[in-house]
Amino acid sequence: MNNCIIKMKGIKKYFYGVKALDGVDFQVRTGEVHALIGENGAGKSTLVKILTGVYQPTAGTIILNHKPTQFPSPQVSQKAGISAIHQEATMFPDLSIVENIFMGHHIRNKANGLLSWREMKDKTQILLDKLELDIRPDTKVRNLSIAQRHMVEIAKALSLDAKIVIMDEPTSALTLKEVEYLYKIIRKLKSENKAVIFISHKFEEIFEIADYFTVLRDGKYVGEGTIADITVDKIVQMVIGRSLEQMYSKLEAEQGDIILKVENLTRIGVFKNISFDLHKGEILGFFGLVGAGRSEVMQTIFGIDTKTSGEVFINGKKVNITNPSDAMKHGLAYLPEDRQIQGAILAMNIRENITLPIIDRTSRHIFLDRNREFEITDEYGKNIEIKASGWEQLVEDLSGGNQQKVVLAKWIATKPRILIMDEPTKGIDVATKATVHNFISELAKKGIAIILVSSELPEILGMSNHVIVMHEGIITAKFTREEANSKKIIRAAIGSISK
Amino acid sequence: MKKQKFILAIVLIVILLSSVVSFAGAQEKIRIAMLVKNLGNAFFEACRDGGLEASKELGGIEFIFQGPTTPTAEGQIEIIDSLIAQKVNAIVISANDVDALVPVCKRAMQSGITVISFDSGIAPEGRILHLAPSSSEFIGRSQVKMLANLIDYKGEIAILSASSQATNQNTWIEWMKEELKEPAYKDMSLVAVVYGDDLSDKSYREATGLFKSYPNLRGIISPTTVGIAATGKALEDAGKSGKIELTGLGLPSEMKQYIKNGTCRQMSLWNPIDLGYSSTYIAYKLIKGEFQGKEGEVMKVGRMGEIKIGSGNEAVMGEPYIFEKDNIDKFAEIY
Amino acid sequence: MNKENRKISLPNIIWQWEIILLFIFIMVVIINSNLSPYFLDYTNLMNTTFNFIEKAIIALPMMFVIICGDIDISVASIIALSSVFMGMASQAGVNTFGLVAIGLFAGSAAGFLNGFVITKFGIPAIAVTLGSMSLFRGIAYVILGDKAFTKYPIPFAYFGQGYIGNTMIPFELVLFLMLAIIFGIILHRTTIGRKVFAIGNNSTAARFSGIPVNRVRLIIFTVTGLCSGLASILLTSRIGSTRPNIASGWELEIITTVVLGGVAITGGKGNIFGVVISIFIIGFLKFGMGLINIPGKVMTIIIGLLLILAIMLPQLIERLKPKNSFGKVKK
Amino acid sequence: MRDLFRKREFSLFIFILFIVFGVSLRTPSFLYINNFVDILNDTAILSMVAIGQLIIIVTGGIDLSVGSSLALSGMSVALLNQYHPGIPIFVIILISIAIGLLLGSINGLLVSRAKIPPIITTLGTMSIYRGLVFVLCKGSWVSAHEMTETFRGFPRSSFLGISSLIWISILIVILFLIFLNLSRTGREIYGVGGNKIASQYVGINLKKIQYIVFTLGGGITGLAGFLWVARYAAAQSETAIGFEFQTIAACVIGGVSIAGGTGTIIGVVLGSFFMGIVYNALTMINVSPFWQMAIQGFIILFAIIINTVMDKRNQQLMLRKRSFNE
Repeated sequence: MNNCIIKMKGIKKYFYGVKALDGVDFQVRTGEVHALIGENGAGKSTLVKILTGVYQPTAGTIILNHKPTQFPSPQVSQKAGISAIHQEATMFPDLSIVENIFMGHHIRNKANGLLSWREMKDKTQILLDKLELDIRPDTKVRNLSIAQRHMVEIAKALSLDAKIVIMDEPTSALTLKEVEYLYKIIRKLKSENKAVIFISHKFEEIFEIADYFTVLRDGKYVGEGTIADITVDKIVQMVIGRSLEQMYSKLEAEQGDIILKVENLTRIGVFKNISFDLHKGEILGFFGLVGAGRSEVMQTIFGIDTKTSGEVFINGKKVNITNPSDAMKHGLAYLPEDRQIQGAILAMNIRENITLPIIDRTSRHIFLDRNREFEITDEYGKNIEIKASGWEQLVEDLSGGNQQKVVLAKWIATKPRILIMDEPTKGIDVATKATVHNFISELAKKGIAIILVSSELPEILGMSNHVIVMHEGIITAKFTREEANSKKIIRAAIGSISK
Repeated sequence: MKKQKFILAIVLIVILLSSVVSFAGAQEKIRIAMLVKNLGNAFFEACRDGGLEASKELGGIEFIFQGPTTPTAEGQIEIIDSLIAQKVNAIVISANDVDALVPVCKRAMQSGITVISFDSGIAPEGRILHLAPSSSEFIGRSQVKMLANLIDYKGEIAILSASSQATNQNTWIEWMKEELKEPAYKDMSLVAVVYGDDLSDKSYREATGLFKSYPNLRGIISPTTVGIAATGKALEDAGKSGKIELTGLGLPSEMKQYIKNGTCRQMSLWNPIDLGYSSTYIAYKLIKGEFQGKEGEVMKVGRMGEIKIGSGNEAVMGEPYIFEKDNIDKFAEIY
Repeated sequence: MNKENRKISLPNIIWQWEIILLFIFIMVVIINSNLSPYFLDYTNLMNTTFNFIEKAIIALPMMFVIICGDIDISVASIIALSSVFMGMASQAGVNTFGLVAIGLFAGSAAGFLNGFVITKFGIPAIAVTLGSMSLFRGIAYVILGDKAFTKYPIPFAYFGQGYIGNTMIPFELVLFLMLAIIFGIILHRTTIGRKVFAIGNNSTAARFSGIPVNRVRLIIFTVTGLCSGLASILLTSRIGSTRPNIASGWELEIITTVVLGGVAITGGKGNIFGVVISIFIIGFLKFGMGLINIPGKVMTIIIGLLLILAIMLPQLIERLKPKNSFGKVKK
Repeated sequence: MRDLFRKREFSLFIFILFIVFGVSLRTPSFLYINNFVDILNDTAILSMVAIGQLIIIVTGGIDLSVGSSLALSGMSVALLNQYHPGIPIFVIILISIAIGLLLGSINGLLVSRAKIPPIITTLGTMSIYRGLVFVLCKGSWVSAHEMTETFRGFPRSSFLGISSLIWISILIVILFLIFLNLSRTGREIYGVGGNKIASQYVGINLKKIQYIVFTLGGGITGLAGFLWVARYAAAQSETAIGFEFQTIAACVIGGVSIAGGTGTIIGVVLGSFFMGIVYNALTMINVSPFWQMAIQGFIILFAIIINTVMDKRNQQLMLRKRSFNE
């Protein structure tokens, strides 16, 4: 393979003894769109971060253009011609689009060595035009929508004129139209004989755009091949190590009375006129693209943000929830999307995390009762199968999946009647995912009303009794389990169903 | 391993510092501590020189010079506590607060330490006697007289003091106001009292503010070294030398520049070296029992001659000396 | 290093830090008693506590403030403000009991104002207290001008000058030790302490968990004001007079003490023992240096060095340890 | 144009005009050109050092040691001038900058290499440097007549009718405008402050940036040290005590976010100018000296609150605007 531009062999990466990557082989050729496939937590992002010099591999070799190389820093990697669109927000919110695109490699005037803003602005304008983005280059990123931010990220990667472009879930917040443009750009890059590493777990995208694939599972290399020679089913097998049907163990639960009723809930500039009912024992799925406003709706219901107008009823009674502890008093619990920032307190131990929302109940007056805390932690922690060396272990030393279990246990321990879960399986390994899904089903069976916010279509389809789809702050569709299918949902999510 | 290094580091620092400190010495000597308002003040540095002179002259004295980092009473109290703990024989204080030091000084006296104040006094219960450089009344009145002479008893005048909390300055200002009530000054009016907090930049700014707010200003009295020097500089910079007369109390070494160029034609001050000398001398003699510190007693203070203890156990050293173009060079060399 | 070892890593670090501090403390005592024969003297040691106990009393709530991830640089100004109000009341003939009430109230009110502006408008504490630092002391200047309040009722002097019974133990010291126990229990043994740690480690997650983050912060700032008021009572009583410039520069000394005590300036970490040891380290170090007549300005160099070296020490130890092969995943 | 109105700098500017107008009603002489030159002279040093403070705060740090390093470098050159009056003035200036750079780089090393949080590092060096001033001068002062005429006269020496003090501050403002807006490192300073993780991804060397800002800030402070002692013709161990809080206040009033990431030179210069006007106005309109500190504190608080409230309103407006676009 003489056109092999980069080759990684036996890459291992451990975080405090947790194996994120365990001997992964990966190679990419020029003029190829290479899909890197795997579940969340399979190790894709870690691999990307090693390629871009953010992480150093624990073991293994990287061969760039037939020469062994190391990427001790992002700069070295960039110089070697690798650019990436990272999954997390890697933007500078207070700076302009131009600045965000050129940060780290500003263009300098050859004559005097000073920055040439005009040239950068022009180039940005060209990039934005290419992506058909109608925004001024000097707009602050803070003022952009999530989708626009993602487009800027893409523009940034393109600006580098790299030989290898890595796209880590580039389409998660894009509309169909924008995705089409992205495809166009990828094809163009391919025609320029560049290598594109495309990370996605949406199979239709992979089959549309990729030439070759590599599959990872649980940090291990599973296999590779050309897209033309493989079927979706086979890839799915490789990715999850079992068939799709096994994944979602939805138990049918008896649906009871309406427990939560939301009417015309509005928060200006974020979402408006959100209305829905939630029954006891029901799992209500909320689908939408990143930035559709789902989390914001949930956070408003939970009292973290304030509503502009609208009503919330619990058990038929109008309630006024202004902060999370109000919400908890009404039997609400909210498992937030961002586990590490909103969910867990990483520098505290499992016991302290799990008992945090109910600390006033586990204590004797104001004095902490460690024994009781321990009992409660033991009860809920064992129930959800947290794997840890003890309840005094710090949460930051746990794997992502176990961290999520801690957060889940913490909310179950509040004995909620209504449980809102925002992306409960984001970034966790397959095994844990299954545990969490089972757990959700069991909760619903016990009569707990559940709102499941998710960006994973199979999860929504597999788990929900009803599905609500949001797009840019409004509800665009509601389906029953029977009506729902992926096509309808996606169409609603990209806003093509009118109100 | 690392801890050992750390001990080593600490030990080294301490050794280093104890070599800096020249005072630690034999225990047999009589130990007299001079405690000033704050460290890093040229006036008190000169007092220290006087104290050292007296110690040398009398012999057998270990002279300790101390002061807090900021001119506050609590800083001085902390030092007095450590002086009591060291069982020094005498403490000579220029106080930041008349009353605040009384409790701790009483404690010092109870443990057998001779406490006297100089320059800026402590209330009578807290000390045996106070050595004033000159009578407050005399200082206050003479300042006004000096300025009046410079401006022909006519026009607006202002005072630029140290901090509003400086007790001796405040007393002098009271006396200045008192003097201004005399009929001779009917054409003079005190328009403002401002505070430069003994910081050059603030004094400078306040002085500039005075010229601007009072276009008819004729004279400024600044009874503090930092203040008078900063005012001199401000006058010079604003081109007001000669238009606005400046006088006050200042160290000759700090004011030489402005006296030479006529910005400040006259100012006065007592000799801080003499002040330091006398107070140290008196403290020594009190320890030895040669002075009683009683009202009405006449003390023979070495080269200074006789000093009488007046009412309220306050002794006055002498009159301030007036500095002019002709004599400034000589004194600027000394203090 | 495996998980088992890391399990108790946090208490481990704190434990190590206390060991270091205790060690420094012992060094200070040994060196001081070698340098001056007057150091190891019961009466002297008791009397020197007068000079740092007022700061120590503010260091206790300051520990909470810093663990919360905030900072309060207005505490010394609050002392001046409360003292001025007590002085005014005293001139008007208010008795000792009334003065104490006024001092505590004025302090709490000032602290509440800080907390209110910080939490209501969401402004960083350092910016707000930078402003209120001038404002509070400024008000003291407005009221006092070039005067001083010196007339305080005789029983009032007990707070800052009195001893317990016939012993040589200062009342202030006993009060501080009691407060230290109370604050220690609150921090490490009650729900309030748990909430404070949660807020300092991750205020977003704390808020999402139903902890009234802003209310807790408001209370802490108010308590800091209250303790500053208490310190003001002790200081005013000790020196028997009020001037607007009292306690100037204390804010930074107090913060230094707390940080040296192992409280992370970024919040979320801290221990009452560390802070108490640190208080005595700095207090005794200054006393010892005072005994050999090191000028105050040179002492500040030593304390500055001590602060930086002590904070660097754990890292130096970490750096000397054999490198493990795992990278860091911290964000 | 509408953007202009929304800018903090602009609202601060309006606020300044408002104060100027108000004061001049009471004291017309406040409006004299001479007075403004004086205010400029008074704020020149503050705005320079505040710019040094700005670049540090933008990275998310803070420098509490500026007052002490200013005093230390000022005292050093004053002593140098006193004992070696022959040294030419430009060498003195270079030495003062060099001392500042050294002190700043010590801070920078402690922050970037030893990873001590900036506030603790500079809290420590603040005491250390201040103590060193005392050790250096042994408690005595360097006063006017001990300085050479060129040394003392330098800040006042004028060129085109403007004092070199003002020229130097204009030069610093221009240099740093260029540095912050037209150099990679300058932009990376904003990057580090805006998002540490993101700046790591684009290959910005955090340690290098931290070291640079503290060192540069120190360099400005060093230069300011010389200008300060020369301007007031006095070097004392209390020089510039508490100055760090003034520089931070100038930044905060000038709209610099204490959390890092935002802040402009123009804002800081206006912030310093604002402080200068307030100082100047307070003495001009005969406010009792006892009121000064309280009024300053009140104005700082007021400015911070207004800044924050305006910011929140702007964000609300932005959101509203976006929702209407849909």
